[in-house]
Amino acid sequence: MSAEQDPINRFSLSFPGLPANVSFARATVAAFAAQVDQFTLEDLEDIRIAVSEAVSNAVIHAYPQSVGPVEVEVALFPDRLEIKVVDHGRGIPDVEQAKTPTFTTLPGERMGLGLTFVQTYMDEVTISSRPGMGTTVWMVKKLPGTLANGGGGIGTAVGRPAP
Amino acid sequence: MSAEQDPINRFSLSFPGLPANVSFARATVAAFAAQVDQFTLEDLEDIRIAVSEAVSNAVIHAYPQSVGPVEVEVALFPDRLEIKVVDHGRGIPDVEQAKTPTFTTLPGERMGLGLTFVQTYMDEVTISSRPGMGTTVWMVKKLPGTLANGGGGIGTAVGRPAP
Amino acid sequence: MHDLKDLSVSIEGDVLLVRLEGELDLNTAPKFRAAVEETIGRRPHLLHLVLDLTGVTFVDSSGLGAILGRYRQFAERGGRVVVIGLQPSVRRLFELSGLFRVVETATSYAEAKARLKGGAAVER
Amino acid sequence: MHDLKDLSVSIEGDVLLVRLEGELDLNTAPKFRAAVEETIGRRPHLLHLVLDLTGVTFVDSSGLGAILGRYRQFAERGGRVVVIGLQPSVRRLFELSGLFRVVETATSYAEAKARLKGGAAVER
Ligand SMILES: Nc1ncnc2c1ncn2[C@@H]1O[C@H](COP(=O)(O)OP(=O)(O)O)[C@@H](O)[C@H]1O
Ligand SMILES: Nc1ncnc2c1ncn2[C@@H]1O[C@H](COP(=O)(O)OP(=O)(O)O)[C@@H](O)[C@H]1O
Repeated sequence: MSAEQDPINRFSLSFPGLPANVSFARATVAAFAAQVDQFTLEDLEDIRIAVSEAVSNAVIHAYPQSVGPVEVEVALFPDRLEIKVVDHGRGIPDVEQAKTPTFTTLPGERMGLGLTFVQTYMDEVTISSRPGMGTTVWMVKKLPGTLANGGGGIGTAVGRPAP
Repeated sequence: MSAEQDPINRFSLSFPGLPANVSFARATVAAFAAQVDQFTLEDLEDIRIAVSEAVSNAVIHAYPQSVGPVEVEVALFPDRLEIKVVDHGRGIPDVEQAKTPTFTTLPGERMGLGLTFVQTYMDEVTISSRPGMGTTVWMVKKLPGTLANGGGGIGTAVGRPAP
Repeated sequence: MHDLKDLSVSIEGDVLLVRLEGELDLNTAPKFRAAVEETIGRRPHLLHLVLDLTGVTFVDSSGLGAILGRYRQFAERGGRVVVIGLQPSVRRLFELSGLFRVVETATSYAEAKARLKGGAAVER
Repeated sequence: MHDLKDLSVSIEGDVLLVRLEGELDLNTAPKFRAAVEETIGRRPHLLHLVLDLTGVTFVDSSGLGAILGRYRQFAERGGRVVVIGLQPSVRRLFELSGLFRVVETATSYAEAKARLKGGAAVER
């Protein structure tokens, strides 16, 4: 991964985990991502869904009894858009289990598909969590048509000149 | 001013002062402000212009030779939307002079109307600046039809129960 | 953030028609749920739900969950749920989630009603 | 942030017609300026500018400054600037800034050309 280069552009957003802020968060990330000409409307839709799922999880799972802070950090690189959704809530005891389709700890009307959608719609996803400390969902959407898209591994990154 | 109550909702946004982020910033604030049913389309347009001017100033005046960080903080109260645009740049030596219509230190194609528009389109504006330390433009748009609109002073705030 | 711009409910025989406009997510799903529950609560004759999503531009897993929840409610009464007006991006999500295994689709309200009158559930 | 969605330039006699679409601000004003300068640079016969803002949904003081800058450029050549298609929110800003003191308006391109052919500047 070419994580050490400087991003072309970036932003960070923080807000209280209120249900009304889920649409605000996805609209903000989509407005930022729209600066990337290479993204298709479907890419933007994928990003909207992934952000919506990760932020919804922070709102309902991370802070089940209260309204806690949620942070969204987005960085645009020449070959990819990186999005991080961070909470400081309850944490996930077993991340592998949480990622399983239909697994949910809140049966009712939750489908257990949020993290599945995140993984389906984004190109790379890493979820790190510490019980009692919070959760970070880190996800990447590659820019269509860039060298690194479709499998350029570490070799590609090393070979790329700094911007 | 009823500044001590907790906001109903809020966000803070930070980004590098690139020209492309001016539209991103005003779109984000407008998306947040749109949750307020009482705001008319004209109110939202006023907010968009004021944010655009304050962020543009941070981009071109605060960091004339570089790209520095810009922060936008927005808080929604029952009677008003407060917006703060903060930079850590050059600062303004004489704020009163800067607020004068047509005053500009960058003649070329600047009209010297940015801070004039901010004052025209928002209900309250306070600009604080320290040369070499940065500038904060604090502005308020009152919600139409709220008690405090049109002059409810400290009495109104004291009389209001906590949310 | 007016993400559910409109929600309208109408009744025709044993069919409840709900039209949504805007976005169906964590914030708006409870409004959809409450509107349906309020309407069917004292109307045990309402057997089927037709859900018109023509004006819905965004759905995520919280929105799907609310639709599945309504399916369960109507299934308990022995009824069915038909969705009309699926936008391509929403259709994609329905497919991915497997919601089509329980929720039927039709191209119009007339077709939805004809199906429900016919009484035959689609092949699963 | 595709805030200037389109910019098209056409020439008819001594009139340059520029059509903008999107938002005219700090980020996009330089593109507008560059397009005009590139076009008129080697065409000293271009005397007047008609600026079609029908598709422009947002202008701020940076955008106004870019329009005023073009006015100065054409005034230097002895020409004029006519703006058409002003949306209400943009008109409000023109009024507030006093830009109407130098920039004329017309309701269509035809009217703008007729005015410029007539040769008489509006009363100031
Ligand atoms: N940010 C988070 N904080 C705490 N727990 C989480 C978080 N995100 C997900 N989880 C846990 O992972 C489970 C699966 O999440 P997900 O796939 O999004 O489905 P759902 O939200 O429908 O439960 C959740 O039920 C919850 O227990
Ligand atoms: N954030 C800022 N940092 C430093 N100087 C500023 C800032 N904002 C405004 N100024 C100063 O105030 C002047 C007037 O600002 P304004 O009314 O917005 O007009 P303009 O941007 O067209 O110059 C600017 O020319 C600049 O000298």
